[in-house]
Amino acid sequence: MNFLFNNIYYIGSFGLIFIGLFILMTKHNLIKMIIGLNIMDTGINLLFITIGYVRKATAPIFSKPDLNPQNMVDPVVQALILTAIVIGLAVLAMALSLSIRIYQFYGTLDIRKIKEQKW
Amino acid sequence: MYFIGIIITGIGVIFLFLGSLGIWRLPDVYNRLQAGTKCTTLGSFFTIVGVGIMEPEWFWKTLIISIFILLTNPISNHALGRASRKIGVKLYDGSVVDKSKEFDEYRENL
Amino acid sequence: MIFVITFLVFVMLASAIFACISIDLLNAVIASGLVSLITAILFYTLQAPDVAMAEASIGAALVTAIFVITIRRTERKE
Amino acid sequence: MRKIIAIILLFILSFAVLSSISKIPFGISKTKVGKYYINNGIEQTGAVNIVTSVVLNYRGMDTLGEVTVLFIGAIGLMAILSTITRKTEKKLTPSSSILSTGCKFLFPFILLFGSYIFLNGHLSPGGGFQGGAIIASAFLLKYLGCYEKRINEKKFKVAESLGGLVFILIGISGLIAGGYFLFNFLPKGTAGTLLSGGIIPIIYIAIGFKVGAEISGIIDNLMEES
Amino acid sequence: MVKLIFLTVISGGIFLCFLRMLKGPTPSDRAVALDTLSTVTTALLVLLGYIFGRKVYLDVSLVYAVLTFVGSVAIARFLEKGV
Repeated sequence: MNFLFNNIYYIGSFGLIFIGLFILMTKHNLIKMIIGLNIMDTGINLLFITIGYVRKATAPIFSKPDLNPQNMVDPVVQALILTAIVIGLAVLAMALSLSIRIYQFYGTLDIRKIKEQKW
Repeated sequence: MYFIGIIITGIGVIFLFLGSLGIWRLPDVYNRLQAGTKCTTLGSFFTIVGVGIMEPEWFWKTLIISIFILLTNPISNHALGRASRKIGVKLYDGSVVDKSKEFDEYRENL
Repeated sequence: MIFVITFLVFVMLASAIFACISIDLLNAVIASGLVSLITAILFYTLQAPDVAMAEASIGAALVTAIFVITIRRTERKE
Repeated sequence: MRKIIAIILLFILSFAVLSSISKIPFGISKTKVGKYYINNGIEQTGAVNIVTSVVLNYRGMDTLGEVTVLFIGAIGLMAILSTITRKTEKKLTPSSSILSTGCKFLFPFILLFGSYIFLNGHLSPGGGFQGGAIIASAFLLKYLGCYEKRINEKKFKVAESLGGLVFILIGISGLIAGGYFLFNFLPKGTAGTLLSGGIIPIIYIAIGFKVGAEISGIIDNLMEES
Repeated sequence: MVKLIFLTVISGGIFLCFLRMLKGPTPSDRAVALDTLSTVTTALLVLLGYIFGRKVYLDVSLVYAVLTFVGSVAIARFLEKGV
């Protein structure tokens, strides 16, 4: 029980990453695979923020005077993930537009039925 | 001031829980929409304003949040109800009145 | 506090699994919206309000809308 | 069969990853560079929000690259969708009057809220990326509610290019004034007020316009061309 | 102490909505559950901000209050074939 409470954020982020990988490995539908990619993206963001967390600390915003600078979480990780989320949206939109194009060309979204994909 | 805030927040939290209970217990989509709109709008209004009363410095910002909830929540629920009416989700068997169907018939006979 | 966080993590994982097993793609999109919603709460409890705001403003509206538009242009069943 | 192989692979992978990640402790401050930014951030940049000063000042080059990636993504989406031949016109259900009135009423408020978010980026959580996403959501709401209204694509492209141009021009003028790219050459002001932080608010306004215009362009392409 | 009781009750609400999201026979039920859940979440975020004691955190719940209905409207317009 104690182990569970200490590592609950790690369990959540790795659970999301592995569920996303499982969807990517076993499903045949393109949109389902992109949903898996989205879930995996969220899990990786959660993992990074978890690594930057400091216990009993607060956010690095000096909005009121009585804040202790020794007692703050890591700002570098948050800055990295902030940009990664927006990039994730652009990549997602581009992948979905590719799947629309594939559907219009082949008439299906099942990757087993697309002939040129077998190599 | 603190105790007034605690009481108002408690009322709001109870309303939120009752709304969620309605989502789980009621029989069809339209009944669930009743619980999901009215109960949770009132509940979140009380909860957020109660937090603002507990901490008087936050009051105006919490009031803005609750006003936005009052504006946006009915719109989305109306859109969901209309959409499920249009795609023909069935009513609960025990329901006694169907005003929307009556209105459609009235408009056809016009 | 820690009990609530544990509970939220398990709800998040369960909805991710539901997104994996559902046949109808619209259900999967709704479940992934729920995953994004709860992840924003977890970012908030990890003291990262900037990231929580980005996840809320992107995951709540834009990702759902983009998926829904794509499903309308293609087909809905898996 | 496929699922069994996938599950076995996942178990092997999870064992490897967990054995490597278990060395990382949870809840302890790990990096020295984060401490340095927290201790010296307000004096060196003038912004109260340290995340903002990391995004725009210490690591401003990364943000420029990130904005470029976003731009390339939008361009690629436009190129892919422009090759689609339009089929017969689909018949769309018009929205109800409650929805369209509500969207018309809420649209200016959401725009105002987005600009509040990216103007106050150096004082409170928020910034150009979040504000841009909120503005794009306002345009998405307009598309969902009142279908006949379209955005003016030419003006959006002008806004997007101006955003990128302002970013690079400020960086180059920092190069001229102080010796390196994105040097904070404007006066820093007193920390905690709106007019503080030197170049940070200006770049965040530029990024807000650029991200908002790009994501609106993505939604417009997805809605219209296919 | 009182705040922790409030958090627990709201978590119970989240759990009930989540069960409806898993069970709901039609997609409309799930969408209604998601919409209710986002409203409950906004209240939860305000309570958490009070527990952490920072005023600047309220901006996040403001984003939630303004933006989560856009996703619900998108799903509704998809269901009535309007997108």
